[in-house]
Amino acid sequence: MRPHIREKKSFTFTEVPENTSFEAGYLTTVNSGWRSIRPVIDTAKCVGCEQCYLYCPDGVIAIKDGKAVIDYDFCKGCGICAKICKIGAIGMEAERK
Amino acid sequence: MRPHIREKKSFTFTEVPENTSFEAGYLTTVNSGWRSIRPVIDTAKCVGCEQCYLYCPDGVIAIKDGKAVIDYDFCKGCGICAKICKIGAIGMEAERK
Amino acid sequence: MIEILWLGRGGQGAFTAAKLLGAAYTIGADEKYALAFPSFGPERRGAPVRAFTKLDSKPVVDRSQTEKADYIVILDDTLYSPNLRSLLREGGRIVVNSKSAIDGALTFNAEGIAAEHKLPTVNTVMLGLLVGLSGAVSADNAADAIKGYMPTKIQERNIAALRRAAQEVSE
Amino acid sequence: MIEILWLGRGGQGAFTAAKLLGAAYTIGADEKYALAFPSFGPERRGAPVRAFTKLDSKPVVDRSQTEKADYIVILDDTLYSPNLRSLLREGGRIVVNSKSAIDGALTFNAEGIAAEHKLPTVNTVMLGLLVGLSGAVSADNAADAIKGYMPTKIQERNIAALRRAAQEVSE
Amino acid sequence: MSNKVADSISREEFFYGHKACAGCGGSLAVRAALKVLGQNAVSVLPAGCMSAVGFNFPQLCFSNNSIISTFAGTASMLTGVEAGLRAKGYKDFTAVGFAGDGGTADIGIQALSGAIDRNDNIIYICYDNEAYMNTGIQKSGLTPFGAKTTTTPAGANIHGNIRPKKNMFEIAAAHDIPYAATASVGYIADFIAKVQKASQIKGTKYIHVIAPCPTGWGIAPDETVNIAREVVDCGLWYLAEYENGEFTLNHKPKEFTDVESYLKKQGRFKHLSDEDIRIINESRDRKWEHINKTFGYKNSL
Amino acid sequence: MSNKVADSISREEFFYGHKACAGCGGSLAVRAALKVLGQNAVSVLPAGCMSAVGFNFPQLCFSNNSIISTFAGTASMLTGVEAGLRAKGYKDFTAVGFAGDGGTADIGIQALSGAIDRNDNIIYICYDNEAYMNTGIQKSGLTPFGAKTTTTPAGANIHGNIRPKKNMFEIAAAHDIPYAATASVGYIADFIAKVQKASQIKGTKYIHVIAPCPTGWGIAPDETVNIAREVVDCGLWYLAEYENGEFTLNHKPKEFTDVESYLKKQGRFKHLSDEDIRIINESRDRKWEHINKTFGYKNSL
Amino acid sequence: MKKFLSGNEAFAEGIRLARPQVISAYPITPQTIVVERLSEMVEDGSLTAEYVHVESEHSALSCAIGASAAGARAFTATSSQGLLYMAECLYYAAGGRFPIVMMNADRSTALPWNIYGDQRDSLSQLDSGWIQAYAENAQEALDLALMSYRIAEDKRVSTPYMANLDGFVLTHTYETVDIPTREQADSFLPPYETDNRIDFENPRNMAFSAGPDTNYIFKYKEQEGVLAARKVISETEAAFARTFGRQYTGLTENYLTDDVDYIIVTLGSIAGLCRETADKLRGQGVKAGVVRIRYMRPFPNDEIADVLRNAKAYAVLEKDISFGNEGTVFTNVNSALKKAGAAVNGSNYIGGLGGRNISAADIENIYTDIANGATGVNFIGIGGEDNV
Amino acid sequence: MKKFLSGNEAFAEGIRLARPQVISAYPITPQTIVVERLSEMVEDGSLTAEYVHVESEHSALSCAIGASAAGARAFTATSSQGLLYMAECLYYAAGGRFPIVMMNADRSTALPWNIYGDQRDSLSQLDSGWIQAYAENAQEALDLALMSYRIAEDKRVSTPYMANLDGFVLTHTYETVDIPTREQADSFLPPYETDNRIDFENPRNMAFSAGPDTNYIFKYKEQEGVLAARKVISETEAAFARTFGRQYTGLTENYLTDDVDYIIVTLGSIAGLCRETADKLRGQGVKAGVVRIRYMRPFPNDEIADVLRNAKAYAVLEKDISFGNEGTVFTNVNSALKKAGAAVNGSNYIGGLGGRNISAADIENIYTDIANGATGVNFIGIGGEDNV
Ligand SMILES: Cc1ncc(C[n+]2csc(CCOP(=O)(O)OP(=O)(O)O)c2C)c(N)n1
Ligand SMILES: Cc1ncc(C[n+]2csc(CCOP(=O)(O)OP(=O)(O)O)c2C)c(N)n1
Ligand code: SF4
Ligand code: SF4
Ligand code: SF4
Ligand code: SF4
Ligand code: SF4
Ligand code: SF4
Ligand SMILES: [Mg+2]
Ligand SMILES: [Mg+2]
Repeated sequence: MRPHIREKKSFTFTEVPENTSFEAGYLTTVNSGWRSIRPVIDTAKCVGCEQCYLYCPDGVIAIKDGKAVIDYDFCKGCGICAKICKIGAIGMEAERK
Repeated sequence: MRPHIREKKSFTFTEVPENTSFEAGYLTTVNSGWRSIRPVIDTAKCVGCEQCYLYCPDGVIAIKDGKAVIDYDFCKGCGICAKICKIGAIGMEAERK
Repeated sequence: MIEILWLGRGGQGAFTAAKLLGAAYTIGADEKYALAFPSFGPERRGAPVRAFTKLDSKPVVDRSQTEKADYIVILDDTLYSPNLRSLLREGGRIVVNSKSAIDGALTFNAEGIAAEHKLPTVNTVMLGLLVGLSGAVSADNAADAIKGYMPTKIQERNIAALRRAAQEVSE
Repeated sequence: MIEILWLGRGGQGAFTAAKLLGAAYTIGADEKYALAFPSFGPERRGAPVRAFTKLDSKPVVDRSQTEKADYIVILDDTLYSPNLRSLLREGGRIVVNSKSAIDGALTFNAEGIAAEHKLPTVNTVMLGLLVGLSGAVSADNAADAIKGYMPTKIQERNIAALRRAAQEVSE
Repeated sequence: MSNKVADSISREEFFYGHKACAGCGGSLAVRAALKVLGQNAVSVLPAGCMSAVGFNFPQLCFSNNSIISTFAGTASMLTGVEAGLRAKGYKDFTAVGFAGDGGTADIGIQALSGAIDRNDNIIYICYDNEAYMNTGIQKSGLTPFGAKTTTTPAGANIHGNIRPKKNMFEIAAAHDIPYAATASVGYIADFIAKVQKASQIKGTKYIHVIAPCPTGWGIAPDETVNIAREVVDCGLWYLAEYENGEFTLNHKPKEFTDVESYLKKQGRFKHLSDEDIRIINESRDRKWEHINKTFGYKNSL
Repeated sequence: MSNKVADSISREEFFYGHKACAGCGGSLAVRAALKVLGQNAVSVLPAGCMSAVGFNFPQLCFSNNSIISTFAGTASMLTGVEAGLRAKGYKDFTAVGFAGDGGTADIGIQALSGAIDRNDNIIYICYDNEAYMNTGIQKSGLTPFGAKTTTTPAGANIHGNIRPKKNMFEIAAAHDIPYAATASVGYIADFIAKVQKASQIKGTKYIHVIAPCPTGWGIAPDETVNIAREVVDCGLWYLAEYENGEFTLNHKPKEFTDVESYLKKQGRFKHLSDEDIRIINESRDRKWEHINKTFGYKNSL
Repeated sequence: MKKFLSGNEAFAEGIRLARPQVISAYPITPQTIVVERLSEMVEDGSLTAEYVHVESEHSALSCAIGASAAGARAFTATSSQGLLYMAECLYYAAGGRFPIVMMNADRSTALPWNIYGDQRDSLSQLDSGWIQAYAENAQEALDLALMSYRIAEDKRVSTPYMANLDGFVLTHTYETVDIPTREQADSFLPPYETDNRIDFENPRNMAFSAGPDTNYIFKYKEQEGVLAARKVISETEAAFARTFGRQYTGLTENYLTDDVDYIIVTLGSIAGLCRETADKLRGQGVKAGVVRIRYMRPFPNDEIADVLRNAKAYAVLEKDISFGNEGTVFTNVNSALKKAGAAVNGSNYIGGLGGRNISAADIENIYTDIANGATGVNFIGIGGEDNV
Repeated sequence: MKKFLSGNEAFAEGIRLARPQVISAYPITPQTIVVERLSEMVEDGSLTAEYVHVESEHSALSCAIGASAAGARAFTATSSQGLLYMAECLYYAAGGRFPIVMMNADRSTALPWNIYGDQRDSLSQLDSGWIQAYAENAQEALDLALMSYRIAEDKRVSTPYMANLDGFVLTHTYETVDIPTREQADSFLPPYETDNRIDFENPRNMAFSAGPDTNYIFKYKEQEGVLAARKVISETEAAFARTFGRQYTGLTENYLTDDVDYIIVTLGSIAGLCRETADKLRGQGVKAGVVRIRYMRPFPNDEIADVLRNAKAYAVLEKDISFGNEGTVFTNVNSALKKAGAAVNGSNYIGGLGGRNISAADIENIYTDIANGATGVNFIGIGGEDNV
């Protein structure tokens, strides 16, 4: 299973670990707030070549049913995928304003 | 001048330096007590080739008037000079007993 | 004491604005004291960051992050959230760079002004707005601060933008 | 308390002798305590070194170097000096490995005994002499100490040399 | 459409939700390597961007067992982890380190050199972003000649860093390490293949991967991969391996792209004079002369 | 009868009255090097035999300016001394370090690597006695395969040290240092010539000199020079230089003397089995294959 | 000239004016800005110095020691992990009596990792033989930079000097700072002259060994050197006041302690808020006061005892804990009082660990607590979870 | 089985019995014998462990931390410069709560260089979060080696443990030592179990960062762990007595303190001579006593105050000085008394620096001195040269 955002985000005195060891891959904050632009997949164009998946530094692209899909919780909008996709199936759009 | 043994060997409270810096090459103890055998130069044989001078780890051999001479204060009697001297001008003799 | 909370993204110059305000406030004045500091932490480029300016007539000794601000200045409207109101002192105001109106906040098209002056960031524009709105420092002192703390070749454009923004709100 | 000061050169095994004596003294005995230690320092092979053994019927708590010894045992006569007498307790004795007599010291040709037993060093011979002279430990216990603390293949020769030396002085 | 490279590595993500800058090349390197090594990888990361962005309790971004080491201690902690797990009876795991250029070539080189000397069974990956980035872009031993950093400012008197880049790959090779390789995140398949190969060799493995840092290099976040390719294409970096005492070049650009164009794309090189660029070109040519003379060749791209 | 080598160096003694063991090879190396560099040499020595035997207040055995550094800090202190003297306006001096194998290849490699990387104007001489001698003969990164030390005991289960010797010379060369060389106190003229050469080159110089330790190697004190020759003659060590990016061999024994005979003279190798010796022979041959392939040749003996 | 500067920048300005000849630089948050600014000054020529990019903090200080042994004025800066990584060299520099100046940005130490300001780093190195000063604000930081060399290099002292700035809240916080002129600075601080150096006329052997017969004498003289700083600091501050018009107050700074019941003893940048709180409480009729420790070494035993002995209670507020005991400042203060035979009640407040904020309310609580007879070791923010 | 062993050898025997799984070894006088003996045990098969020849002490402890993080029992040993060189890792291990055991051979620290025994090395690292024990003789050294893991690994404690042996006078001095059997040892010390480790079923992220919001909680828990050792040490000593028949006395060991006027507080191997001197003085009608501190961390505040409060005077005799103040043990003891409101007169004797001998006469002088009302900091062997 892909890492995901957890419900429990804050830790009381007793919940803070006794040592510096804790569950691997425990996520409490998303990165979506980092984006000012977002990648959008044109599923019509996407051929599922997985180049974007391989090069995304954040690992937020997966291929589902032969098409790239993005986990917008953690995509930072860097735009690498859009440049990597040779056939232009990814466009960068303004986040919101 | 070759380093030599000094008269002043012990240091009072005020003479101990304020920092860890002191006159270079200041010698207060000799090494002659280390020897159980001593190198003796056969000046008749010695041709002053300086090989023993070059290889003595303690630097206690000098060439004076074309012949090797040894500073017995600091010679440790290792015997390297005797082995180096190809013409056998150095013999090792028991120190005293 | 007047406290200003600045919100921006790493690289947008929110902290520069915070610093310029502090410098402007204390220029040539003896009984004026200021602190300015960024939010400290391992934030990276792209992450939202905060900065703080505190202005007072006596030395500012509380070096902790502002908990109740007189002004919250937001350099990027994606960072606006209604929760921010809890950080506002009574009578305090939120100023946002935005093309559209936001309920409970003053919005300005700072990007527009910045673009007019060929500036890649809106920080001095937002500073100008704050100067105009708060009157905490004069536009002249703010311009002097820019002269003292920004690279020479971009001073003029920033000063112009700042004055333009300050005027915008005094009008 | 009996205190023994050992003098030798690095490599001659003075400290081993000091240790063997301590071990021998405490073997199987409940109310016997010993300390043994070398002189500490950056001495190199060839340099004169010292070692110490302290024997007592109660725990030995003074870990400092012996200032007044009951016996000074010298493994190499080039290390003998009359000044050593100042380190001797009243009635104390100096024992030297030497072919020639030395005023104020007991000399023995330990090298001879060592050679008889094909030993490269005289340390166990000197230990044997001390054992015989002092009676502080029995030759049997000293032999046991050698068994406990020396490599198997040299035990026999060392024990024989030790017994021979001990006998030499009891004769 | 199936992608052989993608199929050769895990579909799981092991470095996720981290706070690296958008477009960070280092995070791409770490992500890709862990997808090769899988869930039995135990990662050791010293102080540096990757640990700083990945381990802020309670936001913990590694899905595999991972631990931060002291800045100097990547390799020595790897040694301990590997020895400890072995002592506990584990066999099926890979101890892998991810250290930055500063953590590798400067403060960490003692421990790295020691681990190679012992031939500890570990993989050490240096993600090279050519400066101390986590502390705000200071010169490291791997900062290239001419680069402006916050401790090698470029002004009228000094044009940025005056020293060339230390050659960690050849230094590792001079230790007669079982396996060493260079890579670039711009050629991810090559990097992935090298991590794969390393995971199958016993003893110490060293992989040096160029991982551009948009923040420190002064490029747009979406330029990371392109610039990581260009540094190889213009010949300022090269893809190679060292194995069984032999060097092998893995990619011989038919013709180098323009060095100046590579440099001038980046904020850190903007100030370079023609003379500076001539020096850089010359040193590239000298390097390639050496490579052509002493390296074998086997294309891997 | 005049001796050209003796005439080429100072008649003064700069390392005198020290407490090194009789026949110590390290002290011979230090003595000879200082007679080349003369009274304006500033020596930096880390913890190790040479500082331990030379600096016991009030017995101070260096006649030139000399200072002990921390064990890890030879090169970094050299850097500071050189920079400080330069800042004070001095021009005519040589900052020279004398560090043991442990102080060089293990704990000191970070600072050494850093100094080479900066190309600081210093000479770094590693006197290699192949173990931590000052603390009583423990294995270092430069202890050769098979050697018995107090931390690599030779018994029924393990035959002494199981790892080969780190190649510091090639590691220094991989830094693209202006000058690096290997030497042996057995061939003192060659060593002296190399120190002389180093003193005339600007930038960082590294000289690695084999300096047998009778105490640690288990040989008679008068065998130091002979064994230091034999290690070269039997091919387990070699005399070479690295300069302008090129390796040069300085001495090609016509025929190697017997490795076993070299080994069996020494207490530390007494226990070696035929198989162990076969491994050593093989690795020597492999090394020489590499040397013959990649080194130039210029006889210096 | 007045400028709006951060603590780090102010310190760098002070160092520029002090003309160090060798600077060894290694980055670590929150110190890095200092060496960045210095690199710019060297580039633009406003400072003439050898700027060495070292490969670690151990090398940073080792290089500075080498430079000082060459007779040059040396500077370096660090923080936290870096301070610990160079620990061996701290003792080395002090034992060799090399008057190096180092800025330390006070920061928490791992584990857990944390880049924020507490004082466990420098306080853990109290025994190293360095003079330790703690600045309260950017102006004092700059002034300490200037005074540091004069104090450290004084022949009676010859001791390295560590100037501590609270991480972020001081190092990264901008305030107005008065920068002296080059002329003023040069008139205040003469060039470094020493015989503890390499000398081609009179060659030296340095940093040697000393056996049991003399070692303790070296150590005694080292102790004397640090203690002599007590006098030299006050002389230097007097000269500083003459030149620059700002008067400092020696090893401690007292506030409202003439007629006082409750005193907070603290150090660093939190002192201002303590004083403000004391003001507030005075307004409410509570006789509150503050002692700010400016120097932890030499330790102001008498200064502290003299003030605290007449109070009803004191609290030591510190960003530090010596695990298995209490805050180190508390231990030192208690010893001072014990020796002075002062029986006044004291307690310890551990705050600000890992950068946790200490608020005005926290400080007010401390005063209330000690007025109510509190004792023992208290972690601000933790209550009742367990016995400490 | 009784054997005539040095302190180092005895400690190595204890470690063999404790079955460490990873040993990282680096030489330094006077510790080296320990790792030499362990290498022989690994070679001859009497100990099964990964023996790692590390390249420095920083790596030694870093490696041990890695091994502990893997869930293995880890051991290393060092001294002096080595302890300082690994300082960063000391804090790291403690903050991560890794129950590593390390032997430290107490030795002087440079400059000047000196290989002899004083306690400035370990005492300078009191704040590091490690439990610190000081052995008096070889038997206690061996016994501490065995007890150390049981204390450190106790879930309530989870704290690294430093066992200190005085350099040379203990490490290199031979005495009779009783070596327990393998069976006894195994019954006393269970294997190490922890969840503070790499776990392939339940992957962990370890040694992470914690910001201002939680960092102080980690630090508080770290403090709790060290303090919990107080109880666990006494439980462990009780169990040790049951298995091996030797009873230890917790954080301190008192001698003739029931009806006492003059007390020397000290630590390490000099305590025996202090007791012998106390005996002698008792014979002369002087009510002399000795408190030996066995653990500096956790610090025995109550134990010390309880005994000293009824005396007429005490002296703290220590091989340590915190430059610019006084001996660190003195500071700690004074704080304990201050907190307990004990007004008894105390003074500080700094002895044994750089291996200088402390003689029976020196100790007798201390008793005489304090009976005469001595105060302040006194360097044994130095008198009247200057004020300290
Ligand atoms: C001993 C020590 N010194 C300094 C630091 C501060 N520090 C943390 S990360 C870092 C920079 C790391 O640079 P690099 O290794 O290149 O990794 P990057 O940040 O570029 O990924 C520094 C200097 C530290 N944590 N420990
Ligand atoms: C940090 C530190 N660790 C350990 C030591 C102890 N030590 C001093 S000299 C030495 C051995 C030196 O070995 P090497 O460098 O080979 O020189 P040699 O003694 O063989 O001449 C050691 C381990 C030290 N002084 N400092
Ligand atoms: S690179 Fe383009 S075509 Fe390929 S999977 Fe991604 S979006 Fe689809
Ligand atoms: S924009 Fe960047 S983070 Fe987002 S999916 Fe594309 S490559 Fe990944
Ligand atoms: S080697 Fe022989 S011949 Fe030559 S100088 Fe020496 S003694 Fe004379
Ligand atoms: S015996 Fe050794 S020390 Fe003496 S002169 Fe000959 S070589 Fe030199
Ligand atoms: S600063 Fe550079 S290396 Fe660090 S996280 Fe950002 S992009 Fe990556
Ligand atoms: S032990 Fe070896 S290296 Fe050290 S002084 Fe003796 S002979 Fe020289
Ligand atoms: Mg980097
Ligand atoms: Mg060596």
